[in-house]
Amino acid sequence: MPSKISDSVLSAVSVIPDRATVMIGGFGLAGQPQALIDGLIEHGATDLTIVNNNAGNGDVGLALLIKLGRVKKIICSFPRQVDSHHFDEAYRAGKIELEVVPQGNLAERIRAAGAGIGGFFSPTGYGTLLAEGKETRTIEGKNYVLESPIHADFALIKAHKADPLGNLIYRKTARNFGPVMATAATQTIVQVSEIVEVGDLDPEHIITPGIFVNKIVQVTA
Amino acid sequence: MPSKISDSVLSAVSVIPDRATVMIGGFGLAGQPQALIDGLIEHGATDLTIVNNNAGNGDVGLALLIKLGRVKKIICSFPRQVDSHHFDEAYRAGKIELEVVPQGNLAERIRAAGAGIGGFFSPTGYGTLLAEGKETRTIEGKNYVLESPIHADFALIKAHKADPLGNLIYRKTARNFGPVMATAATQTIVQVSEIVEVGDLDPEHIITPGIFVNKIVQVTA
Amino acid sequence: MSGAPLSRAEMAQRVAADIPVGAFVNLGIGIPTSVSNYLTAEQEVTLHTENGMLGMGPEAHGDEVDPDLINAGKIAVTELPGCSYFHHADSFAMMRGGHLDIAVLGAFQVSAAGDLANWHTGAPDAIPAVGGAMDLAVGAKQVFVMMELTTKSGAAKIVEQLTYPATGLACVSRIYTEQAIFDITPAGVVVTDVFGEATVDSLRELTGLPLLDQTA
Amino acid sequence: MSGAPLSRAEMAQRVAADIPVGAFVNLGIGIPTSVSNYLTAEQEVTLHTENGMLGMGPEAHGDEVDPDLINAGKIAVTELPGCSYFHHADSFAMMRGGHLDIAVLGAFQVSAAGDLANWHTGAPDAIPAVGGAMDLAVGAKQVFVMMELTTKSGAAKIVEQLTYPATGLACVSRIYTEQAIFDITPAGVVVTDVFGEATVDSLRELTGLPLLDQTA
Repeated sequence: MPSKISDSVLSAVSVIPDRATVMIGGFGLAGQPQALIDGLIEHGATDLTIVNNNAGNGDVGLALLIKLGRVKKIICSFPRQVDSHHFDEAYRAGKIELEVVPQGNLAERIRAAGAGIGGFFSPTGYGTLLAEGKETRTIEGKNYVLESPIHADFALIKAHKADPLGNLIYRKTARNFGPVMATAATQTIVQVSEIVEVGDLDPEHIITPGIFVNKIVQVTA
Repeated sequence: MPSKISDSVLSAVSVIPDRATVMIGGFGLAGQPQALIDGLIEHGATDLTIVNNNAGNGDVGLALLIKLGRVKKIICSFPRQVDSHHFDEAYRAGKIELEVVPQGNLAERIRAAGAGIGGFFSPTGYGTLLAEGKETRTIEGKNYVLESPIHADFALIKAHKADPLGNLIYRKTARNFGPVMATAATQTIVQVSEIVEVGDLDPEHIITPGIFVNKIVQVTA
Repeated sequence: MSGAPLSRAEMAQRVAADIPVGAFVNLGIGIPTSVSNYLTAEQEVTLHTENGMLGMGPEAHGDEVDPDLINAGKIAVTELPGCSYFHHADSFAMMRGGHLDIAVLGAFQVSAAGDLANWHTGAPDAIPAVGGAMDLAVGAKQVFVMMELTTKSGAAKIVEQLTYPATGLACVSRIYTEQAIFDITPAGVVVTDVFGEATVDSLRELTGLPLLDQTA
Repeated sequence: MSGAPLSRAEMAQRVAADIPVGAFVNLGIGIPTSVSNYLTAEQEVTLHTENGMLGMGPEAHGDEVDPDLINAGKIAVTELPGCSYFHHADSFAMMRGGHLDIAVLGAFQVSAAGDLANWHTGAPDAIPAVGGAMDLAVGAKQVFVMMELTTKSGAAKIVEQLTYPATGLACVSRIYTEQAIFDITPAGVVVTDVFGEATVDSLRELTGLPLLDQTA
């Protein structure tokens, strides 16, 4: 079996073609795979659809990817931030398509993709602008909106430790979107702080089993 | 806050009224809350709807509950076993209602109840007897069956360790249905091998957060 | 009843005092966060943050700051004993499955039916951004709103019908403002407390709503 | 091509040999379980058991037996280094989300279109019991079936249309029997190997199907 361990960020992300759908983990800076995003920028893939909770901050990472015109569409819950000026500019200029998804629907739609669910009735967003045009249904007296899975070609996530099989553990609230994104992408590429031996991670503590992981790159802070 | 720790099995389960829907964890003997089932038998509640993977084995536990005529309906994936004679007899005599659910749909329907999902499209069972009368839909060329959440009044589960807040860890494949059942019941009662101090369980390793747990009983093997 | 309108701190104090012992609570970004300053140890309240934690402790300072441990407002926070971590889907499942007792949220408007508007000004050039607001609105057993009763131009923010885009329908149970506290009930909007110079009549005039009077 | 029909052990050996290096595999209860005896360390195959484990090791004996560590057949098993545990919903999500490469299952019948029947005899007095069969049928990227080619009364179990209740539709990719190996393809059922005295013609006669011949 070819090793899942990549020796460079660039070689790990260079498989990502133009027009790919790419999930990027993280909530704020916690769990954000900064090195993988930098690698994606260097690699140069364009016309990307990005799935992330936000739409970039400041002048680096996802914000830079947007500034460089590489992002065709973004699916996120909260694009507008004090320092999301690159997104704001691209959006106002009509250069980027935006799908705003309530954060819980975003997480659940990603999980649904990984779990083989064709769609689900969510209570979130019923009666709001974000449910316009979507199928709704009243079930046992409660109102729901039909939500569809979000699949991706690639997931770029950050974990704390990995073993060579791709088993992952996370750290504190940096766990956030990582475990569900890992299940929803055809290929999952993980930035980790430390690679340990097979057997070093307690089987009870593994959050993402290696079946969901394709490539691991160690990035020391 | 009243303590979640019960000093006896009987006092823990004595809140279960007749006609309650009760989920019982376990797959085979692993994760089966034997003491809580014995307590439920002693307590005497009847006309119960039971949700479990099976329909009892031998002459004890769930099988005895069925033999005693306390179970009105059972929702499970695999009732027929070499030693499910009490269920078989009750079923053939028309004394018990049976809803057979594919095991993955059973787990996902329980999760859906805990997660506030009104229903979901599952690929499992499409075109089979178990989907008869259910709504179906073709999504992106694949066929699905609409499945509904399974809620319960009580969940009786077994875990390895608990802290007084109800945080739980499990052991090996005894984890099985416990974590999802804990989320889907109005009250979750847990049989554990050991109760530890608050703070003794690593926050990264907790599988069921205490928010899902109402009562804990220590049962030493 | 008397005295001055409530300050923001006093509003937070009132909300904190109304949270039952042992409750699981999510405090929204902004003013609601300050409620945590007034929760007592005896209340044994467990705070949820939707980015994946139960048992969140106070804001982190100095050496306590860990970039991997933040709240939904992206502020560094701390752990309390007995806390736990989980991923985003599990965290929102916890919220939407009705397991949290109370969510405390800010608002632009609340309707007499308990409809909440707090995510979008409706301005034509505004970039929409919702975060977890819609999930919180429908998920918690009770939603408490904390807000000023009026806009800067003096219009009431408790209204017959929302004019801002909705976050969730019929989801708010109670509204804390500097002038009064309101319960949304099947019978209508009830005033339970008034502060400063506000009276139930002055509130009726301000809101144009047939408020019910249950001030003591 | 020649020699005797395959024994069960030989069938298991053939299946094992066809599993690609690094695959994630679920072996169904019964005969399919024996495939594990013929997987080599070099294949680096990871076994999934739907009751919540990846990286399952061989059957446990003596002191190794732990009642908390069993497989889907409720047999005590062992851990391999790098194994992991997860709950039932996560385990079936893994299966139904298409993450397993191969499921090996027993069958009563398989149709020419790859429909699988392995959960219910259809007998009017039979108590229905499905377990994880329907999830395995639709979840894995490929489903391999291992079965005797004929019933005790000599009827073919590869059929034009199922007469037993279906477990899943168009889900089987390959069928291993003692007489031959069959691939289910868009063009039809293909015979890739014959054993003992079987020929493609004798199999056509037995099954009544226009089998395609790709025996070497």
